[in-house]
Amino acid sequence: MIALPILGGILVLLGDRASGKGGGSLQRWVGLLASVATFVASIPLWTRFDRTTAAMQFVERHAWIPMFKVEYFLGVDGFSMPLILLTTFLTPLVLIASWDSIKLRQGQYFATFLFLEGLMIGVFAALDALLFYVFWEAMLIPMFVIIGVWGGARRVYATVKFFLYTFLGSVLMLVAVIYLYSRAGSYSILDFHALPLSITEQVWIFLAFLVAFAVKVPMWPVHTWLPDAHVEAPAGGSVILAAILLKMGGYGLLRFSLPVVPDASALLAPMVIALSLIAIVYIGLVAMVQKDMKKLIAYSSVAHMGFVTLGIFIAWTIFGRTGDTPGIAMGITGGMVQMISHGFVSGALFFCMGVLYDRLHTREIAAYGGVVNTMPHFAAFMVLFAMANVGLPGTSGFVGEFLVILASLQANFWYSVLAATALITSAGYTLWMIKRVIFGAVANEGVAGMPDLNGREFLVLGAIAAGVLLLGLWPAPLVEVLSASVDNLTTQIMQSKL
Amino acid sequence: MITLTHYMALSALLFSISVAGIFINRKNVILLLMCVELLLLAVNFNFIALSRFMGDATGQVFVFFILTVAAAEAAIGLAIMVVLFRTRRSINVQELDVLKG
Amino acid sequence: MGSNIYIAIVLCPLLASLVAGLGGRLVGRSGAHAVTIAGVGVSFLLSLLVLRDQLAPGSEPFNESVYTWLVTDGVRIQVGFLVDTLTALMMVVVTFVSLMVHIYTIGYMHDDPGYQRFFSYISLFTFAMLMLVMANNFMQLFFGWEGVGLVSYLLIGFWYTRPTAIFASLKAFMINRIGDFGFIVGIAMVLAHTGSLDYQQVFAQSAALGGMQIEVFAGMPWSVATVTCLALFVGAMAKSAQMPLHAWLPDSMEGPTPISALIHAATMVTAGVFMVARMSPLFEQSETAPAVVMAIGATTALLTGFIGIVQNDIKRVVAYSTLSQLGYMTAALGASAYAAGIFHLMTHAFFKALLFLAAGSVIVALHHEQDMRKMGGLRHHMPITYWTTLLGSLALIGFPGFSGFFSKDAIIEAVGLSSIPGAGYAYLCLLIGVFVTALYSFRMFFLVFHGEERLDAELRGHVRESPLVITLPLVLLAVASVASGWPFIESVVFGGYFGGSIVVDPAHAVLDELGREFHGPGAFVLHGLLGMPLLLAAAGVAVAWYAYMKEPSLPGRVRRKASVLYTLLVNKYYLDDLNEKVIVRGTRGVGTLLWRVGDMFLIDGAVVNGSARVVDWVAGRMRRGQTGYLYHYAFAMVIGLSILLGWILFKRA
Amino acid sequence: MLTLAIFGMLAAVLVTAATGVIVSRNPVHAAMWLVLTFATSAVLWLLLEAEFLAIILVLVYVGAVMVLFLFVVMMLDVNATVAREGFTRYAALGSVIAAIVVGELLALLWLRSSGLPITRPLAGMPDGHSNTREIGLELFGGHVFEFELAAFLLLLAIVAAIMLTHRQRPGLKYQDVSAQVKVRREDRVRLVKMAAERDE
Repeated sequence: MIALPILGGILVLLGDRASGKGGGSLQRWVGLLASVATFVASIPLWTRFDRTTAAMQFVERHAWIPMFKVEYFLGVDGFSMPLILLTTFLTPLVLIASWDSIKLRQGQYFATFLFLEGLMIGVFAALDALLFYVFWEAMLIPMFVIIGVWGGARRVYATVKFFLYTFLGSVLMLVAVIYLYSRAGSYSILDFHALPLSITEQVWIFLAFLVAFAVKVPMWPVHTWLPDAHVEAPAGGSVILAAILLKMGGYGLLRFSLPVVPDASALLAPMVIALSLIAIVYIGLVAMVQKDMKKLIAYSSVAHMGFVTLGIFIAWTIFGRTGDTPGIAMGITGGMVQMISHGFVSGALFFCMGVLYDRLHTREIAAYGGVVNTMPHFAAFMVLFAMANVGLPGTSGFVGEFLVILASLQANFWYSVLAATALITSAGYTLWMIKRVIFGAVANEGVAGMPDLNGREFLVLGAIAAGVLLLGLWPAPLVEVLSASVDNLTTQIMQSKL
Repeated sequence: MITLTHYMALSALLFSISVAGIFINRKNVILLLMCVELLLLAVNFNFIALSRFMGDATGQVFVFFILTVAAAEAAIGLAIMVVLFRTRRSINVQELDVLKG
Repeated sequence: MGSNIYIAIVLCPLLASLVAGLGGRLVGRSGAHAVTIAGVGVSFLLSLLVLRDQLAPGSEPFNESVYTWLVTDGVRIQVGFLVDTLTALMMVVVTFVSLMVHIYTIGYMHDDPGYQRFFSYISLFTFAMLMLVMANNFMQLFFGWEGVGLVSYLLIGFWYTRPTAIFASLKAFMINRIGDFGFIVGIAMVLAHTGSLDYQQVFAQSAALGGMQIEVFAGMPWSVATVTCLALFVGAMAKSAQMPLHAWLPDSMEGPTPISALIHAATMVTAGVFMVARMSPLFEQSETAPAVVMAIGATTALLTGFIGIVQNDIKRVVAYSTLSQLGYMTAALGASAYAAGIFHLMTHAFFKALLFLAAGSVIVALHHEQDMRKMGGLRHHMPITYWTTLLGSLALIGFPGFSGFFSKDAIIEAVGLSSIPGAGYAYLCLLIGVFVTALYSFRMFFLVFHGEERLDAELRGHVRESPLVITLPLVLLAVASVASGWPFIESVVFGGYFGGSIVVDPAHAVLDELGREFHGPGAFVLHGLLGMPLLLAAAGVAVAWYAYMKEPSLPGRVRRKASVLYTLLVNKYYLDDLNEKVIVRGTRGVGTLLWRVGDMFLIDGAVVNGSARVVDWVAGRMRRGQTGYLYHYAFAMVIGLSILLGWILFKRA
Repeated sequence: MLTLAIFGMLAAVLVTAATGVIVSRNPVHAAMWLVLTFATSAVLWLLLEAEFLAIILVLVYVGAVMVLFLFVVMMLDVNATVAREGFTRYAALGSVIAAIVVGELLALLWLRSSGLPITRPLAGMPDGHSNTREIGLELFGGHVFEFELAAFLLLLAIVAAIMLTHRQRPGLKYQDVSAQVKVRREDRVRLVKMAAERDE
């Protein structure tokens, strides 16, 4: 399944060579076909997933570099499976959305996305730490290319910032992984989970991982690459960036930090919680004053991802306060659901930005106004996604926030209060943008001439809208998939490794 | 009698001369290449002397390979120089500063 | 009766809404109103059926889940329905008013291009409101809570090209969000201390909550019940527009009038009142919370009434009157007179919807003129509207025998009897409120329907009574406004109609006390005739008549005399300015500060780009060393070599 | 003693020749000095009983590489006076550094070798010993893969050298093989559909 999009990508790239400049259409179809095939191939992961066990499923294990016991070791559990599905679901949509809006080197663009998809699936499925690292780093390259080649005016600045930020983190992660290898004698993540470590070791490893994952999440104060990267990236790139790349940080925390170094996590949880709350409140305020739509949504992403880290790390405060585990699983579940939902919602919002940008070629909020008059269908979708971003019940955005807020009160009254301010701030920045972009009288000639959604865009937004509503109205299936892994993680993290 | 030390001292002398040659020659790439040949010669001296000292022919095999590589290096180095001369009408080392940071 | 009927009640409006909203040209304009009216109509009939069932002797509250929303951490959150007498009453009120508004809308929105969208929205609203009242758990309550907020947002901003409308919609949503913020914290408190979100399980443990303590601020243990209830009440304050979170409601009049009637008078704004009543088992556990509730309710009732006196926009007068009446309800809740509060909610729903629709009728007739100074003398042109408005106003001011009289008097009496802290203050506020209510109600009435015609020239002679689709709901609502008091007060307020759905601590049971003196509605009317409230109401009407009919120059003189007071009232106690200039601008200022200083200067400037600059500087220095000359490199190598050799030598030595 | 004398003499020649390489003004002279260096080295290697390598050195270096050098030097026509400019400026510093390096190397040699039997005279090989045979066995025994690699490297060097220096002169006619292979029928034959012409 990892191979499928990559092979497709190679095929598209070959097609690019063969057909020269003219023949973009065939490549696009090949690319789309490859991504759809990947999605179809990933569906059995959901249907044949055993919801009762936390063990890894669909395991695939081959020796890779025997000398260092590096293995090609793949498998999924309740955490990774939904994220893989999210990836395979969104990639075809990104390709469809980029059908016409990318003019330059279409074949290569499609190929890059397919590579990226394969690598992202690899990150989520890898159970060998070195393999994880390889996918993790390799993924930077297509993203770098996407922003750097098809990006906006300041793309070089943005790509370099993006690359350096993420690289800084991942280098530390590599150090931690190698250290763990030297202790455990293998790169298998499952072996890491069982490895006893002293508290000093744990703290260092935790910090190394934290830097890597916090950059990706991104947590305050290492978030500033995100707005720049988003602003400069093409619409499709922003979608993937927001919808999936950010999830890797959260996923990494769940996969590495918590189970591998539970005691250090416990020790440093207050710090992470503080950073999460700062992200929620501070970034919420910052988002309110943005003039650039993409920047606004990027900041809102940071604030929303704050819920993920908050939901995960309140576990120890709860445990410390009550000596018991009420709300821990709820917090982690909330964090996971929030990640999936944010994938849909922010992805959709970036799609919307892409739709607007295709028509008017600016991202300034001030350049729009009264879009609803000329694009009623689009406006309906946009309002829907904005509401999901605000966290309105019935949309997916609500579920995660709701669970995290509920769980965080188990930890501390004020955590909950601060987290709940997001209800106000998110409504503030999102609706303020909606008010100025969508509503009002037609602001200028440009807006007056904007055509409504075409069938292609309608399909993409409709598909995501369906996902958003389904997840909001009936999150039980998703939660069910998560539950075994969450319970397992809860017991894992409550066992001291000292 | 001649001992290993003799040869190694000779080699050291040769080596230093070639090193000095490399940085006192600022005008001519050909001379630099010649100095490199000298350097390799000094190394070869050590190899052969030690090979005799240890009574192991592997050292001489190495010299053989070094000669091979040196020959290849000379060929390509000269070729590069010819190209260089064609494009810049000069092989003056002082004018070759495109590596400058 | 299975749960199917409840599902049907909820889903009919939803389906109708989807058909009308998404059907587009397939459905058409008439299709849209037909299908939505049918949907709401079915809901209304089924709700009546449910009410009958609940009234049947020996009937049990229905409590069943439809499906499991999610299960996590042992907490099972479900979507389901709890239907008891309280719910059934609310269902009937909601669906009835909604049905009336649907019919009315056919006439009111006749020429609007967003006709179908409008029907879709109001049906969607009905769905959300029903979800809210029928919920059997906090999650679903919150769902409905935010759902009605969303529709309210969409409907206030319905005329999206008007800057004022979209501003008002944003404001409404934001203030409601502040409420939701408190609400969700309250829900989290509930979950944290009872381990469940299901009403039944939570209420079963409510007694324990009163005993638990939580240190919100270190060293100050508060009762869990108090904190929870106050948090929940913040939600109710926003939704039911209590001071200081009331500012959105007058602005919401930017929406079409049917919406003002349905959402911003009859149903949605009463959700807060309903919620507090629903949560009565929790509120009864707290000492502080009811006092706060009562004080805020009474203050709102009085202060917003004052503002109503100086408004010139017909809809705004009604809006402020709504605020004031909501204050009455809230005060009743605070006095533990939940039944009276709900009763007033019901009667108010009828007569306030009536007043709004009547105002709408006037507005339509005058081609969307809303300024009362440009009305007058409409009595002759619009008889049906005139009479229904009169009935509605009488009900509003509590004229004996009308519905408003029973509910409002019950509240005033109950507050008067209450012994919790602040009850005296509240009683005083409410009494003055009666006078104020009468004053602004009849000021509006006289200005609009009596006196000389101050219409714009081109309108003169074109004013005529509205069509049947508008007048029919007026008449039906008028009947309800007049008649919904007398037959029901006994059972609803005093007769234990609510049974188990409302819990009152015996120490606060003012209604029981009141009930002991209650000898039938006739006696209640007689008692009312002698009471203080009626005198005050009569005084209010008299002042209004004198000032606006007899001596029209009087208001101007008063205005000049008390100019400070007048300015204060016209500017709504400067609360809007506080919101906009201080809170909103302050928040944005903080945001800008954090962005510019925090993100751009400190993080990006100092840390990110700063480290880049350091690297750049070092690299710049280093670059000098890279001359590009081969011999320099060779020289460096040799130097390095000699140093290395020297080091090895030194080490040996 | 005789060998030592011969060694001393040869060493002196070697050092002189090497110095000659680096100080001569004329590149041709430098190349000639280099030939002398190589030849002397070959003799020294013979003294070390490394006959095969000594012969190879003469054949390959003196015979081939140095000729190449001379070709290039003559081909490029470098201005000799310019090429020597500034020589004296660096000569002093260069000699000092070189002297330091030599001193250090010798000192190191001296210090490090204490206790090792390196001052022992090198043992002569037994009669009938064939250095060539020994190297051959070593080369084709354990190092055959490396040998192949070296062969490939040489091939690569040849190709690379040709690629680098080969240039296409305008006006020269040559075959473009790839163009010949790529050609398709459509490029050469044009099929024209036309009505049959009637014989008048």
